[in-house]
Amino acid sequence: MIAALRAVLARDVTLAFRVGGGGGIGVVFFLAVVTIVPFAVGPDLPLIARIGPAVLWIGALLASLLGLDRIFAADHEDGSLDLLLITPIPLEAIAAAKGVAHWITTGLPLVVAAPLLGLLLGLEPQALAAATATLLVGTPALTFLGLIGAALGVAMPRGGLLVAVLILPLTIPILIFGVAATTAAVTDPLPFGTPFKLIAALSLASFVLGPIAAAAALRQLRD
Amino acid sequence: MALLDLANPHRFLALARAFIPTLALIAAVLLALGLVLGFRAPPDYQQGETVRIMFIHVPAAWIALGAYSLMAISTLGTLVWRHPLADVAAKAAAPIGAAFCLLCLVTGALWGRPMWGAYWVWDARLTSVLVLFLIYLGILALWRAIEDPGQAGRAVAILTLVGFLNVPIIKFSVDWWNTLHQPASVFRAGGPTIHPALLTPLVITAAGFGALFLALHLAAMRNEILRRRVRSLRLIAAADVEAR
Amino acid sequence: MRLVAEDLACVRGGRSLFAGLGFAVHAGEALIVTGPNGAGKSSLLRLLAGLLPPAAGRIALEDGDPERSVGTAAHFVGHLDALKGALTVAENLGFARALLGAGGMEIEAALAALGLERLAEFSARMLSAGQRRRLALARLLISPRPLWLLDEPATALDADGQETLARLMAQHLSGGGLAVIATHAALKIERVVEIRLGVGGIA
Amino acid sequence: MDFGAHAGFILAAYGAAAIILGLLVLWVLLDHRAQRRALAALEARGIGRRSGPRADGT
Repeated sequence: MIAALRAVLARDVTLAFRVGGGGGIGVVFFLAVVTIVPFAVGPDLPLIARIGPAVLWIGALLASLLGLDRIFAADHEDGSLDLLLITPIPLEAIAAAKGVAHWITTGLPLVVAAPLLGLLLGLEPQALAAATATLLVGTPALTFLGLIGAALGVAMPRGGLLVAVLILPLTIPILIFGVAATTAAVTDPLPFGTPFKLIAALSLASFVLGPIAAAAALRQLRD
Repeated sequence: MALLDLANPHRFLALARAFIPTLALIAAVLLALGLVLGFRAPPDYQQGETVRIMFIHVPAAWIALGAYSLMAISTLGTLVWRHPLADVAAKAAAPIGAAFCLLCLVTGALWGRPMWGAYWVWDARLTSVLVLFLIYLGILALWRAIEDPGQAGRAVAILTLVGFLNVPIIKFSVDWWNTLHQPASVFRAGGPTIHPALLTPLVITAAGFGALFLALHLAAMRNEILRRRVRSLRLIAAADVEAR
Repeated sequence: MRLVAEDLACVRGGRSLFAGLGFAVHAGEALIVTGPNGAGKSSLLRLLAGLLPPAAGRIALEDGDPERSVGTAAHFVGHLDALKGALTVAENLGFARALLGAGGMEIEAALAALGLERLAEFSARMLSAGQRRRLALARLLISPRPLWLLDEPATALDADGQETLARLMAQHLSGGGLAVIATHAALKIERVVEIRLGVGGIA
Repeated sequence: MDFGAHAGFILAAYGAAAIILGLLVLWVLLDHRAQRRALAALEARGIGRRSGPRADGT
C-alpha cells in the first residue's frame, strides 16, 4: 500500500514537471502579483515593506489556487481515476498522496521563492524569515483545503474559477494567522508563537479533513 | 534568396557548425578583455568601485532587450512569411534572453544595495526590466504548454508581438507612475554623463555579450532543429510499428 | 469462484437503465453483454467494478478472498484508456503495476505480448488509438486479478490486435478466470454466457 | 585589487554573471548532446536515414 501511494505521488510530481514545468508557473504568477502591488500603491518602499507580509501571503494564496482544479479533473478526464478506485487503497489515502504531490510541485516552490520576492518588497531579514516560516507551515493547509474544491469541481470542464470561489473563504483563517504571525515577528508587543502554532494546527487539521472530504466528494460525484 | 537558402535546415546546420566556434572565441576574447579593462578602470567619482557592476548590468539589459526584439522580428517571420526557421529562432532566443534579463535584475539588486541601501527599489528602469522578465517567463511557459511545435510557434508569435507592442506602453506608464510618486531622490543609473575611461570596458563587454548571445542562440537553434527531427522521427517510428 | 449479481438496478440521471437484473458467471466463463447504445452496458460494468453504486441489488464474488471487494479483484478497462500522455509507455505500465499489485508478467513481457515492445520508451501521447488500447490491455497481464471487466475492448484494434485479445482472453479463462465484456463485435471465446440489455429493461 | 567597502557586492555580481552564463552554456551543450544521442538511438534502430530531411517538424 505504501509502495502504491509512493507511485501515485511520484507520478503526479513527474507529470507536473513534464507537463506544466512543475511549480514554475505558480512562482511566476506569485512574482507577477508581487510586482503589480507597488504599481497600485506607489513606489514608496517603507509603505511596501509594511504591507509586504500581507502581499506575500495574498500572492501565495492566489498562486496556490492555480492548478488546483486539475488535481482530480485530469485523472477523471483520461480514466485514470477509475484505475485509482479499483485498488485496495482507501480513496482518502490516495487523495492525501495527490495532495502531497500537489504541495511539492506548487506549494514548496512558492515557499522557496518567498524570500527573494520579500527582497523585492524591501522586507527586513526578520520579517523575511517569519514570512517564509509561516508560508512553509501554512501552504499545506491551502493545498489540503483546496483538495476539497478540486474534488467538488472534478466533473466540470472549466472548474478552475469555481474551485477558487469555493476555497477562498475557507482559507481566510490561514491568511489571518499567517500575516499576524509575520507582523508579530517584526513588531514586538504581539507574540509570534501563538498565531504560528495556530496555523500549524490548521495545517494539521486540514491534512486530515481535506482528504476525507475530498474522497467523500469524489464518491458522490463520480459517474 | 539568402533567406530562402537558410530555410533549408541542412544548410543552416552547416552554417551553425562554422559560425558557433568563431563566435564563441570572439566572445571569450572580448569578455576577457572587458573583464581586465573593467577591473582596471578608475572608480567613478560618484559611485566609487561599485560602478564595475555596471559593466555587466547595462550590457545584460541591452542583450535582454535585443533578444526580445529579435524574437519579435522572428515572430513576424512566423506569422507573415511562415518561414520554417523563424519560430525556431524565436524559441531559441527566449530562454537566453530571459537569462540575460535575470542577470540584469540580479546585478541591479547587488548594485542597488550599496547605492540605495536596499536590494530593490521601484525605480522606473529596474521595474521595466522586471516587467520584461515577466513577459519572458510567460512566453517560456507558453512554449512548454503546447506540445505541437507548429501550433506553439503561432501561439507564442501572437503573444510575443502583443508583448512587443506593449513594451513602449509599459515603459511610458512605469515612467509616469514613477514620477508621479517618487521624489527625485532616486539615483539615476548610468546616464549620458559617463566617463570615457568607463565607456571603453562597457562597450567591449557589451560586444562580448553580443557575441556570446549569438553563439548561444545559433547553438540553441541547432538543438531545437535536432529536437524537432527527433520528434518527427519518433512519430514516424510509432506509425511504423502500427503498420507492421 | 463465481460472480453473482442479484436483482441489480441502475438509475442514471433520473432514468432507469435496468432493474431486476440477475446473473452468475462461473470460473472459466465469460459473460458477454450486448444491447443497443444507451442500454446501460457500460453502466453495468462500472457497477460491477464498484465505480458506481447500484440503485438496488447485490454483487458478490463468491469463494474468493473475502477481504477483497469485487472492484479490487477486478481489472477494469473502460472506454477511456487511463493513460498519461506525458509518461512513457513503460512508465504508464509501471505505474499501473505499482497501483494494482505486481505478480503477473514483467513489463517488457506484457508489452511484447501486445506488440508494443519497440515503443516502451516513447511518450504515450505519440501512440495511435489502437496502440493506446493495446497498452490499456497490457495492464491485464501485469497484475493477476480473477475478474476482467472490459468495455468494448476491441475498439480501435486491428485484426492482429483482436486476435491477440482473443488469445489472452482464452488463456485467462482456461486459467480459471472470469470476464464480463460489453461488446458489439463477435469475440472468439468458447464458454460464453450472453445477456442482452434492451432500452428500458431487459429484452 | 581593492574594491573598497563594497567588494562583496562587486564580486557577487561578477559571480552571478559567471553562474548564470555558465549555466546557459552548460544547458546548450547538454541539450545538444541529449538530442544527438536521441537521434543516434533512432538511427541505430533504422529510423531516420531513409526518411530524408524532415527537420522542421511542420
